[in-house]
Amino acid sequence: MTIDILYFAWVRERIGLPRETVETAAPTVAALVDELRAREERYAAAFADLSALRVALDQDMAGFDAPLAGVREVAFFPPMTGG
Amino acid sequence: MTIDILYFAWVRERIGLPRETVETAAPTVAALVDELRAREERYAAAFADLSALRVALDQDMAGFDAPLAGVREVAFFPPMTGG
Amino acid sequence: MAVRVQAEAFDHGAEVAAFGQGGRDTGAVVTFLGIVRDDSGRMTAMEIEHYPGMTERALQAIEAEARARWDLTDCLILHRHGRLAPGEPIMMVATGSRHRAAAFAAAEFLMDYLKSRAPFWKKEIGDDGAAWVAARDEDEAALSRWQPKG
Amino acid sequence: MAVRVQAEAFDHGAEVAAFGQGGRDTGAVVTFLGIVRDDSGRMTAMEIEHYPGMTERALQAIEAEARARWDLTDCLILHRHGRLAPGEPIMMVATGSRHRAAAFAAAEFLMDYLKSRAPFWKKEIGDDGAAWVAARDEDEAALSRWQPKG
Repeated sequence: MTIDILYFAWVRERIGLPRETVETAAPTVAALVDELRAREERYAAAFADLSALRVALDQDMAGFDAPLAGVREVAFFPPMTGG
Repeated sequence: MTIDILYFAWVRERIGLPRETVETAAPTVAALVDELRAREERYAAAFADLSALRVALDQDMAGFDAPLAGVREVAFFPPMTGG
Repeated sequence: MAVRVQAEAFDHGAEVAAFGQGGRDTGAVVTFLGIVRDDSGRMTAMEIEHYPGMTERALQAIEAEARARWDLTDCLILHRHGRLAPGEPIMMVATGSRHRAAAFAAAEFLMDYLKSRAPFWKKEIGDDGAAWVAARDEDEAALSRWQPKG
Repeated sequence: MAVRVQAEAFDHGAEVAAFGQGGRDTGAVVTFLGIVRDDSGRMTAMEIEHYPGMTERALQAIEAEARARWDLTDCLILHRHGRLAPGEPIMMVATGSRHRAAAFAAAEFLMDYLKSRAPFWKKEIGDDGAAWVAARDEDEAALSRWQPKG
């Protein structure tokens, strides 16, 4: 399936781009993260500590164990600091 | 001693004046209230239910058992409803 | 820091714009604005009586207590008296602090104490007569949360 | 009722003046104003990144939850993004209700959820470099008070 991946804040800076489109068969977010980590050092660095990351699926917060079936947009970012 | 007595809100309306000066030897607020009640029906009506009244001595909240020695200004009023 | 008691209308926006100026350490400003509400639909005015002298004293004491409890960068209490129309602002408080928790807590504290401890009395004037507003039990009860447990 | 996400500056006073108009049942308006604080004294700017689309969605969900929990006569959430200078307003919320308790509670709820659940990230730009603001444990902890006990 084709998925848009978005990166924000220091995740974006570490990976070096704000968004990309990937072809993947990963069944869960965690599986997608494993695929990304295997690509290049900058991905491995960005995803080194999942406890420092949050994920949204189609703009709703989700867990790393969430299934990717039917998802169009995945976003990775640090804990929010608005307000 | 000479004391200024101030009345506010419905206490003022019931007694019919905003302030008056009295000569009294009352040792406490409660004793002063007894003297006022004995004066006229409108005072008796205003002071009928002390639980519905509050008192301030020289502009600080006090109880009905507070002594009057040294006090210049006594105010009677219902519970506050500001804000 | 200011306590003001006045008959004149005030501009909430202008007060807030002037609030907490001059420092770079205010990160949070909380304001409360009280407005004359017309529950019955028949109110023509709200008359607010107060105790000149004691009012300022009570508000200053309440403000000093808030400043002792929380680290505030600025604080304002403004209350009107006299005759107001439905929809008119009655009063406001504003609190400034580095973080939101202190600003919120101090503003609620100021309101709770002001409601039950500052000498103001409201009278509703309507087509069909006038009535003093009764104190609400929950306003008195609200004070208990600021008292030491034990 | 409104949720706005914008790069442009806003006028807190004008927003409040326009707030809750049209009804005679708003007796209490609580506002929170967030301002860029310069703790170090060396900050030149605050850069606020957000997630367009999800931001509006998250704020609308937070607002809907507040309206379900409290009887509000009006509600506003406004948050800026982009580059701001120290002292500039970042965001505001406003809540209107008949009585103060609901207006205060709803404003605090909106702030607590917005802090930890709306996709904004702050970066401090200084003379000596830039750093992302870290999430504060107490912001996450603040959410627990709104969850059902049990």
